[in-house]
Amino acid sequence: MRFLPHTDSDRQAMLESIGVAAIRDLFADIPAEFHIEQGSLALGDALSEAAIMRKFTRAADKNRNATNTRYFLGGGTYHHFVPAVVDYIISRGEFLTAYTPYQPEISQGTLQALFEFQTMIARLTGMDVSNASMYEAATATAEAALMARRVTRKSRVVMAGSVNPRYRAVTANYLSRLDGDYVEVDMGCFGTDLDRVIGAIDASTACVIVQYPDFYGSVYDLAPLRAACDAAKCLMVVAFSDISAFALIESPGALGADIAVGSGQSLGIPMGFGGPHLGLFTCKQQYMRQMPGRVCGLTTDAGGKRGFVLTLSTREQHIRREKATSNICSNQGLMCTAAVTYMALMGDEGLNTVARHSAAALQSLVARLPAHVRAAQGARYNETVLSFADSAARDRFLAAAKERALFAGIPLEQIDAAAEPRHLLIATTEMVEADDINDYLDLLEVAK
Amino acid sequence: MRFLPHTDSDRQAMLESIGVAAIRDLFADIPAEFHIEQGSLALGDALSEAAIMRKFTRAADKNRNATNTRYFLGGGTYHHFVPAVVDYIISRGEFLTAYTPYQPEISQGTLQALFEFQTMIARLTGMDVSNASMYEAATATAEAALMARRVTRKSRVVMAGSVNPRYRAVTANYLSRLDGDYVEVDMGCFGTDLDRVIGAIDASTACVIVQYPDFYGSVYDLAPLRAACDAAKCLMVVAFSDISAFALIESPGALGADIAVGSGQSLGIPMGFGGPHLGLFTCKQQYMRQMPGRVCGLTTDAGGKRGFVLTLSTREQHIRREKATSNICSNQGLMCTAAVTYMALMGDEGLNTVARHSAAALQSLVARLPAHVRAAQGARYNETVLSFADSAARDRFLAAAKERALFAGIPLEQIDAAAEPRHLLIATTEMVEADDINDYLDLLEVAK
Amino acid sequence: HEEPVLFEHAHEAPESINLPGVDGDISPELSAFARKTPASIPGLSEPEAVRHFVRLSQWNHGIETGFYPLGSCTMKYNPRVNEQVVRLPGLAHIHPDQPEETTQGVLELMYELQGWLGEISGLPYVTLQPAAGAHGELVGLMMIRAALDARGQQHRRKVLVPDSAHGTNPASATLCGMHTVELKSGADGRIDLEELKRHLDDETAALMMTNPNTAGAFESDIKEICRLVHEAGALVYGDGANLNALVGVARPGDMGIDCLHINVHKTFSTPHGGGGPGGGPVAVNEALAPYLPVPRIEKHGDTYSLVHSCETSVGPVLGAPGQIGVLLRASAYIAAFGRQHLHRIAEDAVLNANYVLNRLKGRYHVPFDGLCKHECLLTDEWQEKHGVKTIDIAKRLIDLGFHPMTVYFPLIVHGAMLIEPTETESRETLDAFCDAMIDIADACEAGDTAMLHDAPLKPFRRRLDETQAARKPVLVWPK
Amino acid sequence: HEEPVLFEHAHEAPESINLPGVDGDISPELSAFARKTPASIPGLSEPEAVRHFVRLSQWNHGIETGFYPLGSCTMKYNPRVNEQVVRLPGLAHIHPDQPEETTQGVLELMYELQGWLGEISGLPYVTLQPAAGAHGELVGLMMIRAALDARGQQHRRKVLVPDSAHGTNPASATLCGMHTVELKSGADGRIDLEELKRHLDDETAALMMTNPNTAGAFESDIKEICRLVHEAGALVYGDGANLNALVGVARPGDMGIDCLHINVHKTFSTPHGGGGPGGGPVAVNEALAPYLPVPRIEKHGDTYSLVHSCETSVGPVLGAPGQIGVLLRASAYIAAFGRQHLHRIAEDAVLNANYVLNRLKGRYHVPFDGLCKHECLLTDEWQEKHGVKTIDIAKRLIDLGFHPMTVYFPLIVHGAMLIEPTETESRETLDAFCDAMIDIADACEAGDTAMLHDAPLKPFRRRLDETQAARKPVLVWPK
Repeated sequence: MRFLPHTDSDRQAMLESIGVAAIRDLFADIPAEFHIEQGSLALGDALSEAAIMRKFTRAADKNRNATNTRYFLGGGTYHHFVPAVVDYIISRGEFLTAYTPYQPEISQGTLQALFEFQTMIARLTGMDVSNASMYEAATATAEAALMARRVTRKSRVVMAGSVNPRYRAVTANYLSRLDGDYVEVDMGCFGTDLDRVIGAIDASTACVIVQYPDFYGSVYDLAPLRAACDAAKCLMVVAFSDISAFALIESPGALGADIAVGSGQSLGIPMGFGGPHLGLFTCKQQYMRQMPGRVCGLTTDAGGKRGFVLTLSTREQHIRREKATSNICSNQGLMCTAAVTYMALMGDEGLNTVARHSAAALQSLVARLPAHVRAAQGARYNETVLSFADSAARDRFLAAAKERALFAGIPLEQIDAAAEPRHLLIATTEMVEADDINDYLDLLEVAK
Repeated sequence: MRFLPHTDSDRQAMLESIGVAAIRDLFADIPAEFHIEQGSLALGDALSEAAIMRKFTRAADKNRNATNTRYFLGGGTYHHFVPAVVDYIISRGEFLTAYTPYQPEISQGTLQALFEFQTMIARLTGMDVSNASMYEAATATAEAALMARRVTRKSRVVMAGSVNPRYRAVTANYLSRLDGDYVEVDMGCFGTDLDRVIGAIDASTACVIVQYPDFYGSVYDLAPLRAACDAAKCLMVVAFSDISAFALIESPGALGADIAVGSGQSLGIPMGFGGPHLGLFTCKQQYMRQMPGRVCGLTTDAGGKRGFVLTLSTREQHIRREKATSNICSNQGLMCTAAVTYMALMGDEGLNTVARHSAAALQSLVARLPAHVRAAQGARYNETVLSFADSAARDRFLAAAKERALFAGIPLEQIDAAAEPRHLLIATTEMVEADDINDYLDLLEVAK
Repeated sequence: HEEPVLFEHAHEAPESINLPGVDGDISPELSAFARKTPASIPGLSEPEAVRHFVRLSQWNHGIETGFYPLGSCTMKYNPRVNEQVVRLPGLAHIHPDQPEETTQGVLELMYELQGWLGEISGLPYVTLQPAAGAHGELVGLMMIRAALDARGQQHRRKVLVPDSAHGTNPASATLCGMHTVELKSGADGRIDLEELKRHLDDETAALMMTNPNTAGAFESDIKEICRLVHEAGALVYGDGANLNALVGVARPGDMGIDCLHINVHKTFSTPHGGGGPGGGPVAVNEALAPYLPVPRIEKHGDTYSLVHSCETSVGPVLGAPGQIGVLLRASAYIAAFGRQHLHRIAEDAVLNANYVLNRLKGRYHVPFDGLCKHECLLTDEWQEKHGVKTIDIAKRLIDLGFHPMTVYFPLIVHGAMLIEPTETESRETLDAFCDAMIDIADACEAGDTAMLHDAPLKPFRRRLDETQAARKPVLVWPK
Repeated sequence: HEEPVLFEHAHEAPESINLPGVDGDISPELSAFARKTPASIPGLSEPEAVRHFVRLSQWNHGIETGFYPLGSCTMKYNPRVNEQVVRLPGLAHIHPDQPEETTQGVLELMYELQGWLGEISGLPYVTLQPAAGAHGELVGLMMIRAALDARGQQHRRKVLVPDSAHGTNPASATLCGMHTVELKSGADGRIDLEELKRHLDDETAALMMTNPNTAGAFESDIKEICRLVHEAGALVYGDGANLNALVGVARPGDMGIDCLHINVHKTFSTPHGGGGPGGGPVAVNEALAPYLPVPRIEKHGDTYSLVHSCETSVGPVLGAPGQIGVLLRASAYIAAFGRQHLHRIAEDAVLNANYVLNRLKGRYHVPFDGLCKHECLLTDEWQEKHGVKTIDIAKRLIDLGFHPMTVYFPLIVHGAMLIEPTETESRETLDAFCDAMIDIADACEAGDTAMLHDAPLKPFRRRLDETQAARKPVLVWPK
């Protein structure tokens, strides 16, 4: 086994030093009935490295991917450009194979990268502080609800129906085992009707959760909600799925969010069939000590030099155990390094270009839609819903597009079980070229 | 441009500091008639990184490659297994982006790796010393001939006709502009007839160059040649194309070679359409100071610690100019790092397994050949020549095999213009599986 | 050399990266929402960005640069081929919602991994979804709770947790709407059967246990423990953080554990990445299988699919099918060992831990006697007499070229030092580490303790002031 | 921490890597030739091997870790996307002798690159084959010689080489069966027209010149130089090592150069790799085109092919079509700049060199006045008065965090220091470097020179004894 450094004579010498005759003697404290016979497990044969590459290459070749197919898919996962530098940096063993930086003196690389990450995420979302990541957006949304309950000492959670159905489902699931109400507000449209949301707020409400841009790509004014939350003394939680938006449109922080959570997958992380992605968690300064997850902070060393450490750990499970703000331990450290590398390569200008191109591609497509396909109305960032005459028309189009190496969208009911099967959730990024849009429009002919 | 760090205001400030108004003023010493208009060169449009990946991916997809096709191709380039670790190590910027280690204090990584490389190559070839690489095998063979002329102060070079035709052609080309005879000895078979070679030696001969295993994969006893060289006071130069052989069969050094040169591509370096590969150059200790190329040696630092430096540089062009042992400057440094990493992962046992599997695959195939296809006789390592009834039969087979994702061999005349077009040069490595051989044999049916 | 924080870079951003896409107009409706002030993300040229992050990386210790004996963290070598596997375009650049017939390859691999983890754990029904160990704990407890509810036992909400447990255990119970009761460990650091019996009642939902426990000792009473818990109508949750001691040698499911999470970033070598991503698949027995979360990966005929709805399921627990890239690496690790060699992981891991224990036991206090499994527990009791504490020993190890062991955990002993060498360390390295530990013990006994208190002196930074960081938190660079 | 030489590893090789393939018998004939004693290649487990080489890498300076102002070496940033490009399986894992219809993609890219290099150099006919700059020189001289021979001028074997030239120039001439005559540079470091005329005769085959020259100065008389050489019936060979000063701004071919090699590992950013692999394509004008080596990459209709035979060709010079992986990277670099931006390479490179020259010229002796191109030349004349030499300045720079400049080259000045910043360095970095140089000059003037003589003190090793290494060479570890 190429991963095991011992020779048999090493093992023998070590056993002698320990004073036992055989390795199995070291397992004498496990009752004999539980010892399993060597080689008896129903696993595959041991594979050489070459065989492993062959096996996985064959499996990978069964999947269509974004190097051979055009993607108009969103819904929480986006095909944005990933610079080669990002992958190189996170492939370096010093980042890749490091543990959580509990020993700061020999972890300043990870820690400074986390600090830079937190700063950039706070700036991009317009929030005061960011933690050092959550698993992904759905669980981050659930944790935001829990945090709002801690902050407000109230328990009712109001969720807009235009939040990504997966974020809603996970949040509802997390809350279902705890005391307190959870209310989802039906929107009745492919957008966010804030009047309905505001109407659901009451005095027991801990927070209202909206998505911005919402699940359907809609962008709208959060000011009325901010006012309503102030009036009800509840927190305004803003979820987001494609953070690239905030290089173009006003940030959740500028619009008054108390907590903003979402996905950082757009920041240099491949789609990867859904993970590992990057959950983001940001909030106002005053709520900092109620945040879940790890946080990196600035300090000085014994020689007076600037340095970084994990901090506020008294919130965390390894110290506070059952009273911790969350049970989260391993989070998405390496993805933070990917995101900060990505953002450093992009800067304001690059991020803005990503957002402009993403939005412009959608606009270019929507503006030229034929009469038999309708797009949802109102301001959209890079995602919208197309409606077809019926599901047959839509599915004809999807099949034709797939044939032409183009994934034209996600059948809405695939994510939102309640949706009619004639709608299509579509997303564009800077990876969509003008020709792809032309092809898309041409293909729509079959949906007539 | 993402590779240029200056902003325009940086440039302006720098120009002011220099005291010129515009960047083009810095080119005032170039006559105006030679200034070309910006953007006037017939190059492509500037491409984004994403567009570059797309462009090269499309081109790459037009090539069939070893992840989707079985390779029975050799002739100097072999599809051996390359461990992922090798690629990782040579991708690390500290190795990849370093210069030739002229400043040893901050180049000990490269230097120690080179020293380890030289040691391993010397051990594997059975020679006393190795340099720190040549471009590739053909030019290394030519340089061996030149070195033999320096050592012996004689000028005639005898070349066996069973040396790879490309090594022969380049050597002949190098020698053609210098005084002295160059003689190629026709073999009359797909192997090496040492009697003929020995017959070509005379008193003016500087060296005899043979290949072992030869171009046709033949393995033979070099003892008679060693005796003949001793008698004629000329050097015995042994070329090789797949160094993996020497983990299984006797090394050139053990058989008395004065100089052994060849390719190290088999040591963890992908085929890469022919390059960059790795030229190897080894010799006996007493000829060390006549070697071409860079050499790394052991020494101590000002604090008495062990360290490594490039040494024997007085042989080299930057010191000796027109009297240098060679004009070589940049060589294949990174490929040495690849090879030493590969060998460290393999060790004696792994290298031997590579060689055994490579040879066993050939044996398994040859032993089961149908009557209408003949293989060359005698001991072969992992390469041999198959002969078909006629070129039509051979080409039918090649076409059928290609159809079944199997490159069945190289038409011999493609490398050796003198060969009849009914022969096929085939090679096997440890990447050939038993099923591939079965398929190969099945496919031979069409050559009936 | 110091590397500035990105926000300190003196110069303005150069021209940005050249990006693909449609350089057209955005809609007028969207323009109305334009961001008013830029985010102030500093942009670097590519050469500068690479140099910045490469230099930062050089201040990190990683498993590739040195020994990492962190107890209960299983810092083993992370194979490089696994990094190639996950970067195959057909695995990296695929969307979870693209047509299922275009993702059969990845689904097949995940389905196979489910089967393997079921086989290895002895608990055949597996969800790959949980994103990390703690997440797996939550999901496992959800399933236990659902099973009890299905039996009409909504009153069972008490979770017993030994005082040696990871902090995630009680935290996960809380998150699952349950409450915990701490079991005091016995004198041997193991679960005390009497203590257990005292707390088992008809409100008990589960015992959460780690086996081997965090003192590195196997809970030899495991069969009796499970019997008692089951007899009381509760279930046994296994924390798989220490599975490296058992893999291929014994199976938690065979011992009576009902539900186990598996930290693939420990046992199956997926890289820790400076704190994740991890992966915490949960394996359960047949009784708990109906409650597995959705989506589930199922095979019908020759077709693999993600099944999103199931009435008995505890529901979705993540917005994705799982941390696929992490799981792929785990699958590749298991494939490399295969059925022939898998047991050798545990064997060499346990051999290494006992070797270290044996070499150090005369020089450091060993709180619990006997064989250890994949990790061994020491304390600073003997060094404290010389004024040297666990923290000093840990920091001195840094100067000697090693990452410290896990310190001050488990909480059941004073000044704990928990050492886990894993199967991928050589005897040379173990000896060098033990020599360093013995040097430190020597220094204590010789009274040569100043360098221990001042340590570390060699790395880029000396001891950092954690109190200052927590009192006045500065979590972002000021604008 | 010290990292042992591989052969010092204490323990025997563990089980080797698991390899694919046919584990069958070899032929009895082959068995007769079995190696009698193993080669003694130490085998490491994968974790150990990775750690060994990662640690070694940490003792290297690279362009990714810091500034590398090596004059005439053009150490610029090496784009990471280019590393991805060459690793595409369809480019990495292809055999040069597989059927041509299965390699059209790579041939197309190479054909395109030939055209680009022809366009950039102003010399439209290009061979990509030469493996490095020196190899390109040899191939260029072969072509010049062939052209002269074709004119019946077999007596032209004299090559004029300025004394400022790279050592490869005369060495290449020797290898091509020619002899060199050294031209003494003029007082301004440039070619002296009178000296040139004195040596031009009907035995002269070529002038080999580098423009800008190795003092960083443009040979402004280039037109007259070429006219004189051509008038004498000889040809002008251009050493393209310094092409970075001209790329996109001016073309050697337009100036009268007949033949130019291009170091793609300099101008076009392919990584130096600790000493290669490089690439030295040669571009020539129409008169020399018939002599290009084989194989050539040609396009006929829509098909690309390798043409192996051509009567007028100088023949094959390498066993392969070229260093394809290196050339692909160069192609990607040119594509990134494209026609719109290519000139900015030379512009920023020349700006940076003049900026450094301007900042340092009051503190270091500048042997040749005026504008420099992409590199600037200083000497230690002023520091030598304080007992400090170029070597001391160079080694002190290491302690200050920089790789030294090129030292003692060109040979035409005493104590040369040749500084080439390239276009990929920021003003911040240039300022930090200049500040360090000024600090050194200050230290000399203040007589604070001990630290200069002792330098370097910070890196892993202090000054190494090169004399000892050369006197008693130890090139391999003893068995």
